[in-house]
Amino acid sequence: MEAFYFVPEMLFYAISGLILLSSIMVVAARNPVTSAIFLVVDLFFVAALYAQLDAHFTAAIQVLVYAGAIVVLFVFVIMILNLKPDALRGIRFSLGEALVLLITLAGFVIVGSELAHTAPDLTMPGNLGSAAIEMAGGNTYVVAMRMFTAFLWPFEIASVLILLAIVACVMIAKKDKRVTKS
Amino acid sequence: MNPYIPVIIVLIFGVVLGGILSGLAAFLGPKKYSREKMDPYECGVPKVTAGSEKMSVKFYLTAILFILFDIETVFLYLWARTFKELGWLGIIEIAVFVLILVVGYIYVVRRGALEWD
Amino acid sequence: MGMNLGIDFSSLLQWNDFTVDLVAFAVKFAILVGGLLQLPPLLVWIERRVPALMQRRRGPNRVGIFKWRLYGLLQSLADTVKLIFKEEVVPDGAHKVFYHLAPVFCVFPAFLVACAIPYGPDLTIYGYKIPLSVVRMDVGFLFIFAISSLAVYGVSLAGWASNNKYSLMGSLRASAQMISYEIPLGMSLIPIVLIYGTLDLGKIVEAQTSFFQWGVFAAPLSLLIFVICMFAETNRAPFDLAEAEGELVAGFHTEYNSAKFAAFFLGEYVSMFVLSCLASTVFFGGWQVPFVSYDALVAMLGSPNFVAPVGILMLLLKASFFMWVYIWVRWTLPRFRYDQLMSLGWKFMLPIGLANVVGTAIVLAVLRFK
Amino acid sequence: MIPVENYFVLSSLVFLCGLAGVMFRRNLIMVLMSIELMLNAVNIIFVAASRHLAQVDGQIMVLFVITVAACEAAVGLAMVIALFRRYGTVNTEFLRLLRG
Repeated sequence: MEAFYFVPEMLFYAISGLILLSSIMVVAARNPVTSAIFLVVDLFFVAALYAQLDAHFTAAIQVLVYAGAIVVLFVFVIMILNLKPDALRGIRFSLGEALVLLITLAGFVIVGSELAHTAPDLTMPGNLGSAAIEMAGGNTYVVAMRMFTAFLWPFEIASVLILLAIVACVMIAKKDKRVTKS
Repeated sequence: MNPYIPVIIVLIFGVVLGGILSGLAAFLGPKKYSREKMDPYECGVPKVTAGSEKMSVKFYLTAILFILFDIETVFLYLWARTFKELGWLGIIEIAVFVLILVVGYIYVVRRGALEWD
Repeated sequence: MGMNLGIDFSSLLQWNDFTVDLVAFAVKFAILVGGLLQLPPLLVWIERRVPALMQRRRGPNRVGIFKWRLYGLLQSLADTVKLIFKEEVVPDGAHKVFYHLAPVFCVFPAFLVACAIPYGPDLTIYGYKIPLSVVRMDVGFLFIFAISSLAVYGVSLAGWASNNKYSLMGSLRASAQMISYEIPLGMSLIPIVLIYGTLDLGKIVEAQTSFFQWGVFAAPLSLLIFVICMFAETNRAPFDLAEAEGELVAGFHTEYNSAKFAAFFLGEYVSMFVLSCLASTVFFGGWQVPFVSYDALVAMLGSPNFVAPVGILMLLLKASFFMWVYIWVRWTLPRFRYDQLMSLGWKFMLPIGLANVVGTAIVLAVLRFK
Repeated sequence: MIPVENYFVLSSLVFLCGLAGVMFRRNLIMVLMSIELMLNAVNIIFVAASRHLAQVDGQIMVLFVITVAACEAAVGLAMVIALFRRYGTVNTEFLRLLRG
C-alpha cells in the first residue's frame, strides 16, 4: 500500500485541473446552457474531491442535490426563457474591479497559509480520524449522529428555511397569472 | 481502495463508450448532403415557426419543488441511518422537520401550483 | 510537495491489497460491461416476441444463420448493424456540441449505477476477500440516486439541442417527469434503511437471510411505490409521455438517428436492468436463494466461492422477472395523460411515500423501543 | 498525503472564478451560477478542513450550505422569471437603467 500514495496525489492534481478548467468555462462561456453543463462537471469533480477526503456522504449529496437538482433548475429556467447566447464584447474591466479581485486573492493567500500552519492547534477534543470514523460505523453514521445531536437547532431551522423558500417561490412565480386572471 | 478511484475509471469508460457510440455513425455511415434532409424533422411537415419557443412556467415550479423535497429526502436518509441509536428523540426531531415541510406542501397544493392544465 | 518520482514499481508486480483490488475491479468491470452490452439486442428481441405472443402473432422470426432461425434472435443483431451503418443526419440549426453530447449523458449514468449493485456473495481467493459488486460503498443507495439523477441532462440536452420545438417540449416533459418521480423513489427506500439500519446494499442483502426476512414482507407499500416510480424514471409505458406519438412525435430523440439513437436505447435498457436489479436486491433478497440460507448453501456446495455463481443466477432470475413486468405492463396498460401523471406523482405518490416512512418508523419504534 | 494548502489554493481559485463571474457577467442567470461556484469553493474548504481537523462538523456545514444554496437558487430564479415576464430581459445593465 505504501508504494501507491502517488495515485491519490496524481488524481488530486488531475481533478483539481478539471475543476479549475470547468470553473473558468462556467464563467467564460457565452451560452448559458454551456455554463450550466460545465457547472455540472465542476460539481461532479468537487464531489470526487470530497470522496477522496473520505467524506462519502457529502460527496453523494453534492451530486444528488447540487449537480442533480439545483443545476437542473438552472437548465429548466434557461430552456423556459429560451435565452440566447450573451454578447461578451461590451465587457469593461475597470481598475476598481480588478483591484477587488486582486485583494481577494491576496486575502485568500494570507488567511489560507496562516490557517494551514496554525490549524493543528485548532483540533478540538472528541475528534475523529478517518480510521476512527470507519470504526465508529462509517462516514454517514458519524455525520448523522453529529447532525441529530449537536446540530439539532440548525437542522430544524433549515426546514423553516426550506418552507420559506417554497412559499416565496410559489408566490413570486405564480403572481402574474393571478393578476391576468382577475 | 477508496471507492472513488474505480468510480472515476468507470466514469471515464462510460464517457468514452458514449462517445464511441455517438461518433461511430459519423465514421461509418454514408454522407450525402441535401438541403431538405438536414431540415429538422419536427412532425413531418415544413416548419412554420422558429425551433424553440417559450415553455410553461409549470416546469420551473416542478423543478423547485423537486429540489426542496430532494433535500428533505436526504435528511430523512440521514435520520433513517441512525434510527436505532436516536430512538424516540430522533423521531420527535424528524417529526418537527417533516411537519414544517408538510405545511409547505399543503400551501403549494392549495395555491394550485401543482395543477397542470 | 510534488510527486515523489522514486516510485517503487516492483510493488506493482506483487500482490497486495491495492493490486488485488485493482485487478479484481478490472475483471469484474469487464465482465459487467460485456454483459450489459448484450442487453439491448436481447431485450429488443424479447420486446418484440412477447407482444407477438400476447397478440397471437409471430413477431420477428426470419433472420437467422443458414437454416437456423433461433426464433428471430438475430433480428435485433441485424437491426443493430443497420443502425450503426446508417447515415447520420444532424438537423440544421442543432447545437453541434450538445447534440453529440446528449447520448453520452444518457449512457454513462446507467453504467455507473450498474457498478453499485451487489451481484453475488463475497468471493475469497487466496485469503483476499472480493465483493461481487464493482464498487462497494457505505452510501450505496445515495450513490445510486445521485448518479441516476444525472440522466436528466441527457434527456433535456437532447431536446434542447435538436432545434425542434416538439423535441424540446418532449424533453422538458420527460425531465419534469423524471425529477417528479425521483422523490417518491427515494422515499420508498427509507423504510428499508429504517429496518436494516444501513445504506450499504451488500449489507442489506446479507440481512435478508431467510425468506420471510425479505424486504417485500417488511415494507410491501415501498415495493408498490418503487415499482411505479421505476416505470416513470425510465420513461416507459404507461408513463412514456415523452413519446406520445400523437402529440410529440418521438419525444426528445425525434431528431436522432443511426448510432446515437442506439445509444439512447442502450441507456434506457441498462437503466431498466439496473432498477430491476435494485428492486430484487432490496425487496427480494438479491442473490439469496429462497428457503435456503447462505450457510446451508455453503455447507451444501462445499465452498463460498461455489455459492457465488448460484447467487448471480438467482439475482438475474429475480431481475428478469421485473424486466418481464416492464414489457408486460407496456402491452397491457394505456398511457397516462400528462396532467394525470404529474398529479399522480405529486398528490398521490409523495404523500403516500411520506406516510409510508412515518408509519414504518412508528411501528418500528413501538416494536423496538417500547 | 496531499497538503491541506493545496485545497485552500484550489478553493480560492474557484472562488475567484465565481467572483469574476458575478462582477463581469450581465446575464442574471450567469450571476446566480457564479454564486453557486463561490459557495462550492467554500464547501471545498469545509470538507478539507473537516479532514484536516479530523472532525465531521465541516461536512455538516456543507449540508447546510447546500440547503441554503438550493433555497437561494430557487428564490433567485423565481425572481429572474418574474423579471423576465415584466421586462422581457435578464440583463443586469438594462435592469439597472430601470432604476431611474
